[in-house]
Amino acid sequence: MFAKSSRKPLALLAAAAALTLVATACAESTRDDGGSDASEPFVFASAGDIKTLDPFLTSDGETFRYSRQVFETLLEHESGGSEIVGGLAEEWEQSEDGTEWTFHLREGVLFHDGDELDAEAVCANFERWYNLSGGYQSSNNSYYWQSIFGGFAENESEDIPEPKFVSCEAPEELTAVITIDEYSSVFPGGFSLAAFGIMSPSTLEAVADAEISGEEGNYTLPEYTQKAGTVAGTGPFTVQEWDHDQAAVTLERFDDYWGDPAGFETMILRAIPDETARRQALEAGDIHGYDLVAPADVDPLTEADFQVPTRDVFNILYMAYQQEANEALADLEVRQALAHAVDRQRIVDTILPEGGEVATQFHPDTLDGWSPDVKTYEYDPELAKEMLADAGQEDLTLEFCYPTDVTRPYMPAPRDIFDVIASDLEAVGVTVEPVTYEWTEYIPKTNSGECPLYLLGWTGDYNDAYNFIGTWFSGYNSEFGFRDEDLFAAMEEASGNPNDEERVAAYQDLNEQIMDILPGLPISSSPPSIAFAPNVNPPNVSPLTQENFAEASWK
Amino acid sequence: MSSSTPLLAVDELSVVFGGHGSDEVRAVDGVSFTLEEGRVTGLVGESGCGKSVTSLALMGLLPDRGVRVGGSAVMQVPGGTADLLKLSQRRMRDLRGSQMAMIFQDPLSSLNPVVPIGRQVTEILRRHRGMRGSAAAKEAAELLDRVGIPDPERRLREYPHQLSGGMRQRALIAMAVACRPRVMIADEPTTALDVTIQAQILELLKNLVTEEGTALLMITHDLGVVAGLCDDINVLYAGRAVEKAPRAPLFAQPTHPYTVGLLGSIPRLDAPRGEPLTPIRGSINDNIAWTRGCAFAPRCDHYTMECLQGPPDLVAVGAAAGVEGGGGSTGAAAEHVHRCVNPVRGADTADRSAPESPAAVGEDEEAQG
Amino acid sequence: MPTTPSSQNRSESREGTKAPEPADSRDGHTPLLGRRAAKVDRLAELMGRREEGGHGAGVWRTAFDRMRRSPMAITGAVIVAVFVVVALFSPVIAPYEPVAQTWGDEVFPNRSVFVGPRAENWLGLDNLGRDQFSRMVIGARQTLLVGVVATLVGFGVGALLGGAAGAAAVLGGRWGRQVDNLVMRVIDMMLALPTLLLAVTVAALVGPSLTTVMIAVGVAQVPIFARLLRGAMLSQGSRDYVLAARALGVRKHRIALVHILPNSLGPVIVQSTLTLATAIIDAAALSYLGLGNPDPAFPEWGTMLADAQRFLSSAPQLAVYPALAIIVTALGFTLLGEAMREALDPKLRK
Amino acid sequence: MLRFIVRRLLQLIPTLGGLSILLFVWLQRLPGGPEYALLPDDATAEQRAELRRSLGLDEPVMVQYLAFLRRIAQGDLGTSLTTGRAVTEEFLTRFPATVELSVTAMLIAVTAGIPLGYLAARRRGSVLDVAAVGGSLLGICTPVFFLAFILKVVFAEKLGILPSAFRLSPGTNRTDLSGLVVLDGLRTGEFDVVWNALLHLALPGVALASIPLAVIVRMTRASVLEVVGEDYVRTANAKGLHRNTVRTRHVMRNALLPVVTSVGLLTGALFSGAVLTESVFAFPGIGSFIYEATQTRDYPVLTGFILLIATMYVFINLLVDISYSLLDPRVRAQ
Repeated sequence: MFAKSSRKPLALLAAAAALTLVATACAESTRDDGGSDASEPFVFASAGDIKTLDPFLTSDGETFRYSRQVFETLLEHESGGSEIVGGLAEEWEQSEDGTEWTFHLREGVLFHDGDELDAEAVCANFERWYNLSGGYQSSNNSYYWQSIFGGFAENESEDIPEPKFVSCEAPEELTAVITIDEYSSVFPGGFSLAAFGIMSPSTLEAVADAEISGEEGNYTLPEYTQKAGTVAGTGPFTVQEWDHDQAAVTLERFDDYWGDPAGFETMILRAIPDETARRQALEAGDIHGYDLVAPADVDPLTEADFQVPTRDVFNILYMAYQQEANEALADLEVRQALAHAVDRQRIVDTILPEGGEVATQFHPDTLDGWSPDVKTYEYDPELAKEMLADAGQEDLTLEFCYPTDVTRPYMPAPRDIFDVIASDLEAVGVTVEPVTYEWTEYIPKTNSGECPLYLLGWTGDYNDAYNFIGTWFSGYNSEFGFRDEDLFAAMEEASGNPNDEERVAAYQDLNEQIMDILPGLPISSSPPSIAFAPNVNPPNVSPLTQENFAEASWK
Repeated sequence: MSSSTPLLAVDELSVVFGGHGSDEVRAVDGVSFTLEEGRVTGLVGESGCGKSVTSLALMGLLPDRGVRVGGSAVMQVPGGTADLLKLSQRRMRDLRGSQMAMIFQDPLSSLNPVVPIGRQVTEILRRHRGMRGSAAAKEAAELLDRVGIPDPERRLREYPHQLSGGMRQRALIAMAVACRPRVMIADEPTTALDVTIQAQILELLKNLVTEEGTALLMITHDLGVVAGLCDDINVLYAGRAVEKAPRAPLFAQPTHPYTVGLLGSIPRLDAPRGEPLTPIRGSINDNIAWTRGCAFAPRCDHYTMECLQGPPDLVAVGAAAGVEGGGGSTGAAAEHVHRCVNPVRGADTADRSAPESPAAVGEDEEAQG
Repeated sequence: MPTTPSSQNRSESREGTKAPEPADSRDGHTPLLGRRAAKVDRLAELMGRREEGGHGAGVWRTAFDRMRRSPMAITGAVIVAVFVVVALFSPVIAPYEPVAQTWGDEVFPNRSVFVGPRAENWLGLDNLGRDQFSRMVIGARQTLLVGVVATLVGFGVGALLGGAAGAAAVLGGRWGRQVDNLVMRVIDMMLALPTLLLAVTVAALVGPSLTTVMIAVGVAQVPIFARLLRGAMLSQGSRDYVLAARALGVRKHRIALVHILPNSLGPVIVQSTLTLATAIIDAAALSYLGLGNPDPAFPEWGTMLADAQRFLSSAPQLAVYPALAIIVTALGFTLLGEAMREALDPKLRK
Repeated sequence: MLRFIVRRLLQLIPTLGGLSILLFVWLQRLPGGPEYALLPDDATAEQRAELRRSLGLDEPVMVQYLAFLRRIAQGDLGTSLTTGRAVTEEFLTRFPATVELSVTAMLIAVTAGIPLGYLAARRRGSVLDVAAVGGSLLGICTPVFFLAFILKVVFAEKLGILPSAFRLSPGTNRTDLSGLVVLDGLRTGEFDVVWNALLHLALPGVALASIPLAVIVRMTRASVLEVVGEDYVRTANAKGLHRNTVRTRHVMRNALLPVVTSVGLLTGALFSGAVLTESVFAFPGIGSFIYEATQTRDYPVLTGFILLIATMYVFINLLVDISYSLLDPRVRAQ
């Protein structure tokens, strides 16, 4: 009876189910296998969605990747290199004392909204930044301004540094003069930072009244930063749409661009947070390129005909010793012992991408100021044990922080690196207590000096030694927790010296000093990889991770 | 039993559960009886004796797997006769509801809780009589009216949980009689009902039998129901008929100790005050395989070693114990048969057995322990 | 007479009964008392085999008997037993230290060079040159710990809530019903939060650690246990024996503790077994979301799986071992739990 | 019927109220209080005090709670720490994607699960039954993210027949009406968009369906087995009804009742699963956003989304209850 019945209605149901499955699961026959159609959008996956359409408000690398295609800065880095070259300014000069910077602007540069670029427009941007108030003055919303130009016309909080920016004048139509209060080696590099992308006068007018509302830590950014249509720059691409829902930014070729037109009609930047998912999306043909390729994926991708150009090395990974967080670390012998304990060569050999090398100092060897004569610390566990015993720290216990679920250009697989170091330290008798934080929490925790040992690194913003060692050792820094007034003074002096040769020599000397006092252990410099589909002519890859996608095109 | 051919002749019906050797259970073991037009045949016994399985086997409602059905059940159907046990499923579906119908014990669980009563009545009309729409609805209302449900139109729209117990059983009966079946099986139709309702339902069944000439197989453990309704009675124990007879001789002269015991379990008004009931001890589970002897022996006060020598045969009452030959006879010759080597003898049945029991109990320590 | 099944049987058994016949015939000459005894013996002999089936045995006993025959239960029990034994004796079983990067110079994850199974490393090496087999074995212990503690948290808190609500509802009169109502609203609320989401939020806010995982997963199970125990107690509470106990004047809390509670624990115990499986899977999910145990010294299957997914194309075994271990273990607990449920369920017992 | 709905709605009030209290307490009990969660670690004591004042944390608890309720009622759940946009806005932009994914998963689970469970019950002990039961046990025991990962490796990475990420191929032009890509495409006649969206839904849909599918198969099977043994099915057979009538009207009609309830409860599992599935497939829904929020500890997003999801879950179950009562007259009568 029941068990032997015919199956008509059921068969129907089953058929419906099967149809649904087929409809959803069957192969896409029309799937593109190439991109020969020039109008096909080029899709690039980044690790996160952009934060704002106005790059001034952020310090986020993903946002800068977008903004470099849309906005241009006065100065730029050469394609594929780290030398500073003209951007919107064809030529530039500095005054003797280094406080007056004159920029001779390019002729015939148009903004996306039709405005023309002139010195007034440039100064309007600087004046706007200088005069910002309210929520804009939070370091969250003007990080780079504050680190390069100091504070604002009217600082609203004591925490904000004094302004270094004095004025911007336009003596001629295409000549802009920017005055700062004293020379610093952050210039001219600072003018190349993506945060200082020049927007059109019409844009500035439209956003003049836009305010950042909300409280510290809970800001609501104004609409122009969230919805395409208001902001206009001079770059090779215009921003067409920011689809929050899909975490995608659509860029269109700007046909009136002053330079060579972009190779793609449309370019889409899309967020895929997981590095494995990015690789799979590239392999599945959903995207045509992505950044931060895991070292382990480089070979398989290359074998499968994907292009994985390697960038030049311009970064440093280090293990910091926070001397206030653990007394033992204030003892130089302990710091040195730990340095001898870590097999950095193994990290370079097995975890970092090919082309990486052990770092001898807090400074990549590709940058002027690197010294061949710094004190080196060879891997020698026996020596490390002896030194620890000498220092009376045979039973040393150290908290060791590392970030989870993040890949940085200088640090692929933080956990693996941590594991190797931790096991090396354990081998010389140090007890390691692992502590993890999510990336966004890791930065404040390590910055405020809560971690005795931690992994961190730095990718250069521009070509000057100060951008590396000056970042850490120009004064007391809670990241390292030590005071060495001689070192700090020497650093300031070097940075303020407008003479290039003298300055480089001073930096070399500083690097040697730093490695003597050993505030941390430089681990490696390694080239971060970027991947592209076989049918793409990739752009020149930049050691500063500042690729100009206008150079890329379909094969 | 004068009529020529019976409407349904069941011969040596056996049902075995389990199949794969391990725990084979013989639920029904060689049961034979006949159903005739306008007569009520009773199957009596405790729960678990195989009554319900017999009815389900006849209806073809036993599960397919793990069940073996043997014997035959030849029924008069339009255009000849058919063995119900050998018909195809499809053919049985055609017969069920139209030629034979069944009424179940628990009217609440036997009605689909989420389908209105009306739908449950009209679906059978539609299936067997091809009636639809308003015609079916009208007929359904008439059926409900006929089984004594007031305000049938309203009831048709209601769900089973909105009806009282008696009403539900009436609705089930309405469904059973919807196509005027020739054979009707009622499986404990009154057990779940109040006493007053019981009587009404029995009355209703009785009327249907007399009016329609339906043959009714009444399955019950209630001897009161049997006495009031049945013409022929089969007493079943552990899957076999232990005694069968027309109503009068059975009640007057029960011979099998089990029948005697059943009768003795009923309180009687005419019994002397203070006299104890004489229940059968133990339960239906305390039995042995028929193949080893009389299954009732463990509970029987009269058993002897002879009872354990092997299966007793069904013999006519009065035949000497152990004499072969009466087995399986269903004809008119043996109106009163039993399956016992040590039958209870004598005329005044129930009263007689009474004094015997205490003695037996006294002797046998296990009886009440 | 046709050879129906019954007639066949009959002849068979006749032969079978021949053996004891001499005894019977000798009894024929013994006095009355002896004869009766013999009758009883014979009867007992005939009925003997059914006694083992045992009608007197308790629910648990019958359930156990049923489970002994269920292939589902046996498979589950074997898996669980192996898992527990491995977990308990893991330091003895593991041939190497799970954190020792002894073969660190043989594995190059940056060049997709991995080492598969070989004589000294049965399951090969992981991406840092550690013995994968040892890590799996030690991982069993961590996984068991997470499962058991999370289940205990869920069981403990849930049983307390549910038990209180159930006892109050059954015995507490109007006040009791109000207490019950209040507790049940709280439980409803917790039920409205999807379990993993609840766990994710707890873990995200408290920070990743093994304790976090155990608490988060456990908390997510609280409402399930609470509802279950309350339901069971309510159904027990309406049983006749409770009425009888009350009629006899047994104190209320005594009824709840001595009668209702023990009889209500069946489904809760079954649920604990099933929860162990859920806890292991949920813990793996939390690890995948980066909220798991950050300490590499204590390898845990979920963390291992989440961590190894990035090598899936070049070294799939690194992900497959922990994944299989999780699936098989969860399956073991689920099978055992389901078998227990079936064995204890009176509806399915027919 | 109306009274039933009203009564159920009234019953929601304490649940939702309690939920809001729970979240409120949560907010209060956060390690160090909300000012620590909302401020960077190096914030000064004055900044903290200022924030406490501006958040009204120096007011009595009841006042704070009422203010909290008022803000919720106005749809203000705070601002995301990472994107700077309102939490409700974030939720609404991502919600349609998750709806689409969940509905797909549920459709797969129901259309495949019910027939499978039914067939397994009908052929109890057969190869099909063993496979269905075993498969569903396996489905329950396989971590969703691992299954999703395997599906992606096989179908997207190795075979390359299905997309591995996103909701639509990048650069697909479509008319946006409601955010529901498939529905919009059907309404505007952009069938290529519909097809594209379906392809993108395939893998995450199947992965997300695994657990509901397994549960539905098992429930249907158990339920059918139970109902088949019910007296009213025997009655229906005794009436000589056609098999299909018995099967649909008498067996399935009753057997599906518990399955309907489970569908409501399973939406909870769907939301949990979405966090894992969406993050594996870079599917831009609320799940992947919650995942990112756990990474960035985006506290307002986490609490706000939890509140919204819980509310929705409560309402979905209300709908299920109502439909259940339509299907089962016994419930309606109570």
